[in-house]
Amino acid sequence: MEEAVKSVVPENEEYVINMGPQHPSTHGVLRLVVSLKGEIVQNVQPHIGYIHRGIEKMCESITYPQIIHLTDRMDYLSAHINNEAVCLTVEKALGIEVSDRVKYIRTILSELTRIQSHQLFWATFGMDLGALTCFFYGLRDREKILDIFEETCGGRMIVSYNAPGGLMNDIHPNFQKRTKEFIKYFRKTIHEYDKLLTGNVIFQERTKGIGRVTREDAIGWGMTGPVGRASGFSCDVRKHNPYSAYDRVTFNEILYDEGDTFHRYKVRMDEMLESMNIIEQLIDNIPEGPWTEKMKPVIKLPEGEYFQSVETARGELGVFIVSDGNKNPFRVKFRSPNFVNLAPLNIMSKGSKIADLVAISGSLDLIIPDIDR
Amino acid sequence: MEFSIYDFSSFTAWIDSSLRASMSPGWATAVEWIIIGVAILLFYAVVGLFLVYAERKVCALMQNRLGPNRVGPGGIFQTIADLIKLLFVELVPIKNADKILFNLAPYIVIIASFMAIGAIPFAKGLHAIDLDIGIFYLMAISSMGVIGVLLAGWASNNKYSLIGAMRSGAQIVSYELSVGLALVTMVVLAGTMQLSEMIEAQRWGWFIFKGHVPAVTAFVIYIIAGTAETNRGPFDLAEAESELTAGFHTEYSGIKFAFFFLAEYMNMFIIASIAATIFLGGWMPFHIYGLDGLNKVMDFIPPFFWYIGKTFGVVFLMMWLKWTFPRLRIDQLLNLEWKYLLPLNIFNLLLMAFLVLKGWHW
Amino acid sequence: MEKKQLAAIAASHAPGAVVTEGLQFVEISVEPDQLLKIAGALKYNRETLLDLLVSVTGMDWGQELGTIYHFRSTTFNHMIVLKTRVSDRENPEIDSLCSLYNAAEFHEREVYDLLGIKFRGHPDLRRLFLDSTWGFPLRKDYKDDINIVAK
Amino acid sequence: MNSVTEYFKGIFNGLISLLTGMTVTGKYFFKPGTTLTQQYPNNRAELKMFDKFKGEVIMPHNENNEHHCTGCGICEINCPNGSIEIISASITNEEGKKQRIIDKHIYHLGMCTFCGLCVKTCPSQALAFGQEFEHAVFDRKKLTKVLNQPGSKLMKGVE
Repeated sequence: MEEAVKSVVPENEEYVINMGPQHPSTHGVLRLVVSLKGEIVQNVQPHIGYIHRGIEKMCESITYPQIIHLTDRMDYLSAHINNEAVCLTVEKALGIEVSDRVKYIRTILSELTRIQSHQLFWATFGMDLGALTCFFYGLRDREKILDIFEETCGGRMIVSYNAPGGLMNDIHPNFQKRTKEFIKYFRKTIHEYDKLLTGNVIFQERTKGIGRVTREDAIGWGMTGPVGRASGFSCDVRKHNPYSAYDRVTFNEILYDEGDTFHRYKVRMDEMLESMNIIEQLIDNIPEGPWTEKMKPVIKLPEGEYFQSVETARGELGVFIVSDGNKNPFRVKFRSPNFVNLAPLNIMSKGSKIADLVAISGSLDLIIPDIDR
Repeated sequence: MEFSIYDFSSFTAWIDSSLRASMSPGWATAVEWIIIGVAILLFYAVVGLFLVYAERKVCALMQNRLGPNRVGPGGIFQTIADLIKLLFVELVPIKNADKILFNLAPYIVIIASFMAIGAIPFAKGLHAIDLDIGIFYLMAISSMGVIGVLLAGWASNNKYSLIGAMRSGAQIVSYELSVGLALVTMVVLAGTMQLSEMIEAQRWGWFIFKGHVPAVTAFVIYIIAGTAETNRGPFDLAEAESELTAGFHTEYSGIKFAFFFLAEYMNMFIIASIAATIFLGGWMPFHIYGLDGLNKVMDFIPPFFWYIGKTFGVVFLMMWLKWTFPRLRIDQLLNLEWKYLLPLNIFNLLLMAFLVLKGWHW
Repeated sequence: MEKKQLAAIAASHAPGAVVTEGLQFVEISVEPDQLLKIAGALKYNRETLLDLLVSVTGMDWGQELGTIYHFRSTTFNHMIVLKTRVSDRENPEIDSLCSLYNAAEFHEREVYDLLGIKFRGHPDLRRLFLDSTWGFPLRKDYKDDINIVAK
Repeated sequence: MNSVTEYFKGIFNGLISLLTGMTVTGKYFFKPGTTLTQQYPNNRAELKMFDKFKGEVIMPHNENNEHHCTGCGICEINCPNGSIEIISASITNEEGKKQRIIDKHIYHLGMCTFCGLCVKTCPSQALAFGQEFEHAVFDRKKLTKVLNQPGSKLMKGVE
């Protein structure tokens, strides 16, 4: 922190501004120390840790079912997928195969989570670029998914619906009907998104060719998720290492080669359609079966190391659990996608304008609690 | 004495003559100044407050919201409540700010917009001063506000503010050109710079219809450049919220902020007024030559309402633009001006001159 | 590729390292001074092509500190785990992988921040989340009477 | 010439794309009845939360002021945040045996993260989620609640 303060003194002719930790465009407590030359960004230094809660340390003193509610608080827009990641790791360690019903429900909810996360991305990205109306349209449609969550899981954003071995409780009888209603509704309204923002000439001018990342750079920096796929890096965990019911559905992995801000945006727009396709394949075929496996009251993982990665809305979330045979894990590591995606922000935005920096950091879709953990 | 809402000239003449009858000419002029000043001040306040309310309501409806709805019926008194709050809000003293310029800036901004209102004809005879270079005066005055913006950005000793102010300077200097040329195009058509004469010339057809394609082009350019000149979205780079927090007025609070806020809305109103006056006939009702029945009906609506209606039509258009589009980047903003609007404008001006020369505009 | 096969290939490229077939992935235990060499060999040879660094986990095994690297090959879609241990708790030093993987920069800063393992050759090794007055919270002997409430 | 046509084509296409954007906002402006705002404190009467909504942890009592809680303390163990405290008491029941019963089931709403583990793991289904969501209070102490009502006792037949 001291370094940043020192360089504010204008002896080296750099104009240093602090974006954040309280700034309208950083979506959280991310602090970017930006060195400028006129409007041109010379250097971006991210300072993080404002919402570091030590989740990995906390996990070492609690049991496996209790870890799940902490993962909700990492990437709160992919809360359900985070839960699923921990559950899959624990189930893998215990050698439990959950019923098909659980797998289907988890997949549907994961895809709904992905849609609502991308909707929020669309909303806030539009707002970052100055199109304030997008924010309300995005949240209006997201509200419908949150209602589905609330009815089935009990929570709107922080769902805590998964448990090792299955789910917390069975789905609500209205779940299928509501989900289908939503998809019918959203297939119509998603065209509005394109009309309002995607096709807009100002938007395209602002985003096309900005913050280019090549495929090699994306792999080298470990950028996954929509950010990596926009650069042509095929990194969809759902496709390459399928978990839950992803091996039973057909879907396309959205890939673009340009790797600029516009295509990072476009990947997410296309993924929403793809997610709706996945849900439509599953929603009518949820098999009968138990919604949870019979679990011991105290879950103890056999000694060893377990790694499982899932595809959240922002990229690959890896859960790495080292167990020493106790009811508490010995070490838990979350490989969070946002943390990795933040690192190349400097090279992406060097030489662009301040407005581009906002667009680039918006297109990375960073969730700060997931970076800090 | 007979007054009518269709022609205010007899009313103003009556005030003038009765004042002059009761006191010396010097005093009478002074009293007239005060009356006009107070009237314009009141109008300014009422329109400013209403515009803030209208903007909030318009954007709310576009965004599937209700907008202000708690203070008064439909939230109509919301802005008055906000104003009262802003009056009582603490004026935060800024360390290391240039005190004099910091305090001066809001006044420059508001006085610039205030002066422009004086030259706008609201209705037949309702006109504070009918300069024979009315358009020239309006252009000159309305670009004064940028001095205040630059001062505000520089004096508040804030990096965001400075960037915002510099952006605003570059923006207004460039777009002033387009506004000017678009208006010059219409001056070529009208053959005069006096606003009252321009309106009179639109008795049998507004200029936007009379001038054919060049007039429509000039109108579009004027709206774009005018929006840019008022620092409103999609050209609100000077206060680009997501980039510069609040741009040049980041450090301002309380009534000084309210001045900037009000001035922004009044600038929008002035730009819309000029557009209404020059392109849409000002207070002149809609006439079609030969259709006397229609013309009579149109004449029945008082000119003041015509003026207000047209102005708010243009204001609504500007709000619509703001709440739909993303913001431009600074280099794109300048590109738009110098690569697109300016060449188009010059071409358009030549076209208009050709049109007038040939006499095709009647 | 079968795990057994992969383990054999990995062993041929990692001389002096202990290669085991772990529960999930092939695991290679490396001495700290061999790490950079072996990681480079595994990254660039045609049979393993480990071009994606998935995660770096700092570990405290009680006596020893260490790091666990998860690599993935984007071509073959297999994963290999590299482990390294240092017994010096006072001044643990491990070679940085920043020259091989850009992604290592942030990962290693995180490990340095939370466990105090220094990385030789890291371009910008600063604390990431916490300021310099904190200890290294992920170490097992970390004590904090104010923020950690034992039940 | 080609670049000139492209120049004008660019302007034209740009304007068209801007106008399509304006149709969307314009549609909502001119179409009445698309506002979604819920005027919250006014619509309290018709506002109904979903059955499963996790508002707070409650302990359902029947009409005889009886509950299911045996005071076993499994919820306390399972709570990740320590927001449940069980204070149990020993009584001698009718058969003359010593029995452990619940004295106070203390619930710190301010610490609860609504993970649902207490409700899920309770062996006698004594806990449930309530739909109350207006939890704001002026004093933090009010967030600490005693879930079993005064004078309540264990329902017969629950072990």
